[in-house]
Amino acid sequence: MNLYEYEAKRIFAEAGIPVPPAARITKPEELAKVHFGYPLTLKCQVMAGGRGKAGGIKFAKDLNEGKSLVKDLMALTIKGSKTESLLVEPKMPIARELYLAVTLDRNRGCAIFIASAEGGIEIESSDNVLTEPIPYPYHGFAGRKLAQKLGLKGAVLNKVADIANKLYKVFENKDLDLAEINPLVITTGDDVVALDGKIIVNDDSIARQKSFAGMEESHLSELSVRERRAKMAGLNLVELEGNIGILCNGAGLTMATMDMVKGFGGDPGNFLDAGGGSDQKKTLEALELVNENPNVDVILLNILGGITACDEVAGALVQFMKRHPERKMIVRLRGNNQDIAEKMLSESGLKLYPDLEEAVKAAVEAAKSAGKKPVGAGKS
Amino acid sequence: MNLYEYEAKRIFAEAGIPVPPAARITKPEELAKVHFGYPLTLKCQVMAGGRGKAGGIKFAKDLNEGKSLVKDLMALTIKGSKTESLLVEPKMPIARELYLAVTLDRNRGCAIFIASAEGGIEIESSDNVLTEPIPYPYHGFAGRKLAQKLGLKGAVLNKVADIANKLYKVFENKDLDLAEINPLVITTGDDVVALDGKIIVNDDSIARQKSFAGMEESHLSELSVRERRAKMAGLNLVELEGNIGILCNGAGLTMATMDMVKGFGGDPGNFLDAGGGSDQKKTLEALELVNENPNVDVILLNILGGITACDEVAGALVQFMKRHPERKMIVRLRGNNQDIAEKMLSESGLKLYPDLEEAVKAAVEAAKSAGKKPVGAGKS
Amino acid sequence: MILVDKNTKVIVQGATGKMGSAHTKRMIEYGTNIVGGTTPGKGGETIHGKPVFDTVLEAVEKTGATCSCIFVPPYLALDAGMEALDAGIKLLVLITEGMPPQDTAKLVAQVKAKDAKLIGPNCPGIITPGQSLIGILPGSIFKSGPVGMVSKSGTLTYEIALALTESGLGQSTCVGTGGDPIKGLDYKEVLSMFEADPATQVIVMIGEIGGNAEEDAADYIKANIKKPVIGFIAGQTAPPGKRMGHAGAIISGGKGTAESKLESFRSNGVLVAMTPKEVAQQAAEALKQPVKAK
Amino acid sequence: MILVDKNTKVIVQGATGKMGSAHTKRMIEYGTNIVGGTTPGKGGETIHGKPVFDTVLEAVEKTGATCSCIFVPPYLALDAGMEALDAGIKLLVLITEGMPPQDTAKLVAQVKAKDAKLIGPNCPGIITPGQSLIGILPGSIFKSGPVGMVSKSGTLTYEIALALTESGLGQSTCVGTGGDPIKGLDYKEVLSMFEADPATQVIVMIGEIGGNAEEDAADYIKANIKKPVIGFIAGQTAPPGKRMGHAGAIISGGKGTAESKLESFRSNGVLVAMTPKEVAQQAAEALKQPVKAK
Repeated sequence: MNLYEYEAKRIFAEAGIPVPPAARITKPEELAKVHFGYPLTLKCQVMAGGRGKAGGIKFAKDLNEGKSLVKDLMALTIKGSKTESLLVEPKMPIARELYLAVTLDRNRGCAIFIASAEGGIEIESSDNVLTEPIPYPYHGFAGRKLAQKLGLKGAVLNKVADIANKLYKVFENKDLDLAEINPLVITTGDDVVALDGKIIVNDDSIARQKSFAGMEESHLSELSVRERRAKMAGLNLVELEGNIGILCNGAGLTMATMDMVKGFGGDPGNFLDAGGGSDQKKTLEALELVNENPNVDVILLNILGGITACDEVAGALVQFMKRHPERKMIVRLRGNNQDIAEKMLSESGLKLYPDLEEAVKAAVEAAKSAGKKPVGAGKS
Repeated sequence: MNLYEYEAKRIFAEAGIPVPPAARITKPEELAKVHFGYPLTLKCQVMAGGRGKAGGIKFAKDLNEGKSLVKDLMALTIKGSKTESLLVEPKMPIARELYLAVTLDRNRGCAIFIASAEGGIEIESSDNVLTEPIPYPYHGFAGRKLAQKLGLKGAVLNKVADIANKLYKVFENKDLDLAEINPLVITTGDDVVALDGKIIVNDDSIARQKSFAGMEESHLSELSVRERRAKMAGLNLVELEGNIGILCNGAGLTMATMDMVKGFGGDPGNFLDAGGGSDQKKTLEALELVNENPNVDVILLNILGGITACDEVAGALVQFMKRHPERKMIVRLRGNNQDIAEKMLSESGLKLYPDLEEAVKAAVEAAKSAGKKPVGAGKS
Repeated sequence: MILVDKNTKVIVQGATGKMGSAHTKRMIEYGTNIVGGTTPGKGGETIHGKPVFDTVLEAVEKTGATCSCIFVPPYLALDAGMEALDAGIKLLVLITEGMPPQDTAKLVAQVKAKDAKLIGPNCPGIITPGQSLIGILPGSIFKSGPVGMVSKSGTLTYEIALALTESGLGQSTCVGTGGDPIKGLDYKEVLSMFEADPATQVIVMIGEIGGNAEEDAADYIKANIKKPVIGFIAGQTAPPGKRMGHAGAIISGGKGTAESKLESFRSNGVLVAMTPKEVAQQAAEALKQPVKAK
Repeated sequence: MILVDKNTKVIVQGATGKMGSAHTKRMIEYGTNIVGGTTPGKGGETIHGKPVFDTVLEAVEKTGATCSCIFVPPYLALDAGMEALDAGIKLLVLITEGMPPQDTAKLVAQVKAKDAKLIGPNCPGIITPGQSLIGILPGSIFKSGPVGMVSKSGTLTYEIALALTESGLGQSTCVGTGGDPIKGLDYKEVLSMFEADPATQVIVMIGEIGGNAEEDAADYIKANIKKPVIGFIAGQTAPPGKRMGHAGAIISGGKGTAESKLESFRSNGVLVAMTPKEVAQQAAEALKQPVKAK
């Protein structure tokens, strides 16, 4: 779960990390109540990255200019993400910018600091990046060590060390995937302030983080309506542009099935991994989600039952086909309780493909003959 | 710092450890407001141990008996420790008692569980005691392992494991020397409840434990007035029965000086370790504290200056002797800045003993000739 | 075979839960040497004829188990893993999906400190066909033979094992290392075990988008593995920035793409297959060749 | 000598604080090979002519220090110790008094994990007379010679060293292990080092009431130490239940009494002295005897 900048900075402030004074507004008239003195910074609160380049950050020299900017910025949509509100802050007297983040490192299998003596950068494309494994249990020397490796000195070294330590504590205590300050600003007065903040909460940990309770639904704004519904139902749905709806159990098999569809000349309309052990109800919901995508002409169901019982899937199929007898279905169903499933489906007239490649080829064929609708058209 | 039972149990309850419902009262008439139903348990809140044997725990079958017991118990002094209040609890239907504590183990250098399948015991003198080193960082399996080793089963095993885990967390989070539940009671309904609780807060950690702020002064009740004053001044004073007041720097040297006094036929009136690096002011306060003990006839000052500067001590001595010219002083002063100190004291007529044994012998002689006051008389 | 055989004594942590119980039954039916289970508070009971203990320590002391298959809820997985390590378990097979990755990182650190091995979390487990199945894999798909498999995925592993089995190629051992970004055993460790295993003649490595473990493994293969390796990557059609089911399966910042992994396979001498059937064909082909000299 | 000599490169953590600075100066004057100090934020400055670094890692990298003398406030001591260990320091001399014992326990565990050594906390430090003084001991009292000393106490150690020196007996090394209940090096470890040290001919062990480390050490001496050991115990007149200055110096539950320790000395062949002068007399006596055969 991605948080908005203002939410991330609120969490930073609670942890003792200095952030600029700020007000969150949505209407031009609210600007009159902001008493930081001009010039002010106005920042769109959007989930999407690259906000600055997209014109989502503006400076106002007085109230009049500010009001007009508020109106413009609130109307802005960045990479499909609507502006939720504006964060208003005094413009900082910046002497220097740093980058500081904590995340988990896949290769080392532990938390790391990512830091750079250059701030405000795209960290992925920077050469000047320091990565430091973080010891567990954590001790405050880790922050000092990092600050020293960044080449800092004196009071600034101690302030950055302290912020690094607090950032790690936020990362650990809140179960984050990422806690990022970019830029971390050193002011002309040697204050150190988190000018922008990004937090990604680990999705698997939200349920034990009481402070994020109830926030999840309002923070899925980059997802389509159906992707959001899938997430709430415990299904993994990613919608694509093609016309072959794909439903499998297991992420790897779903991706491999998509790849094969593409490989045999078809176009996947979605990724839908129903997960392991899905029952009839969940499978039916998954079928409906794939079916509702207006791009989809054919549904390819590929189940290799390990935990998933084929008879549960068959039950869902029977119900689904009653509801949607016109929907073209290609079904491959193998594994656990396959025999029962085959018996359940024998009266439906549905052809079962034991072989995955045959099923994929059939789906591609069926999709090609299905109305020749151009790819990408009619997407809701 | 020792806490009263009611304070310990409040901390346990905050940590989720089940404790009986309870009311704290000091007057018979308050008992009418207690609505647990009779019989009730009335327990003296005193710092001293052995409360049960000393008659500090009584059961009341009705309000009348209860009121009379409140009056009696509030008047009780156990091992010199006055009853501060009474804790009133319903009498528990006890099926079984256990002992459970967390403390630091000197030999292993780590925290340990001390547990016994027998509760309500003097743990030092029991043979049936389990000690289990506690892993750091802590994980909940430690509690289960302990509960299983205690021979518990079923729901009770899980409840005791949970309590052990919470007790450790209290121990760690609150910087305790001891967190003890004795007895931990299994009721006839298989509930597990902390019937008595003892907490010793680590003295060196109180300053970082905000929840104990300001409690220290009211919890030194076993100390004499002067011992308490010494503690507040950062001095270590333990008063004894003899008539030779002893003031040294360093705990080991102070003890060794006491031992030598005894060995040469004298009687130490106190242990006063002024610590390392004490300045003139602190040394003067230490001298005054020793001087005020009415048992003391002679003061033996033994300073071997490592961190402590002899000239600071000499400064205190000069002031002290001006205030109390009649006080018999035996002074041995060596080490850091000894020459300056000797110069400062040269006009006072005070004989300085370079040799510790000579000084001790002189103090013992002086004490013998000083009025032959019987040992132990006149102690305030 | 590697890691497990018919003598491996296995306990199941969380054996009396719904999933734990169902798979304990299956494992016993497969022939796995299940010696007991644990569920705190249920010590003294039995599950599918095997004793249940309150703690792993007790289970280890009474059964001599060296391996634990863990089915516990995600937020209890760290504690369960730590308990197993504390009790002396040397191979942890952690099936649980949805374990917080910071918990996994803590467990992984302790696994290293204790010189133990962790498979998972969020994994299907491990099978040495005909001898021992530890986890949730469907045993009937696998048969004994010369192909060693290592994979991040569950059902995709089954799909490829099925293709191998149907084309007459059995497996020495199949290890599902799991779909999480932070995990125990990785490709390189498993590859080195297969290299040393006389029963393994060809290796199938199944990867997917996200991270750079496949690229790392390809470098490792070039330097250290003489047996033929066939690589398969899922997610060639996955869009960037989207988590594809597995917590670890995401292309971010242009990194972790299928192209990068396939390119790395090709340039390091890993044979590339594009469908499960092709994996089987390539494996059959490779078995006919003499072993590379390096 | 043991643990430190004139070549031991020492940094001082907290070198610019009041106490750190004063004792850094003294140590340098004594001849200790102080190579620098650390104070976060003061890197680049100098203290008594030695460079100050921001971190221990930087100090170690630039000076090759292997030993750190730590003067930091009690609640920062754990972090300082952990930093030293992380930077590769192998001998920590932790002077700080009032360190929370649970912090010490955490530090001690990491010291063991890193195969390092910790003297203290709440200790006077260590001196190899004429070569290296690390800590707060008054150097002028000590002189080089055949007596190895190990003690829980500070000033009492000085008193006994003074008695030795005045009677013409110098010391090989004196180690003040500290007055806290939880600490680093204990008697046994130091005794075994003295046993192996050719410069040490007789050992003085100074104990006090509280705990059972002296009893433990006496058992150890009987089994392992051939050199004569003279034992001294402070606190024979201490009342039970009272903390006598040192956090660890308390008789509780009838345990940790001076009688128990003295009895254990006597029954394990440790020579017992009752005053500092007697220690010196016994040491002189022991030096005349041939080494025990065990």
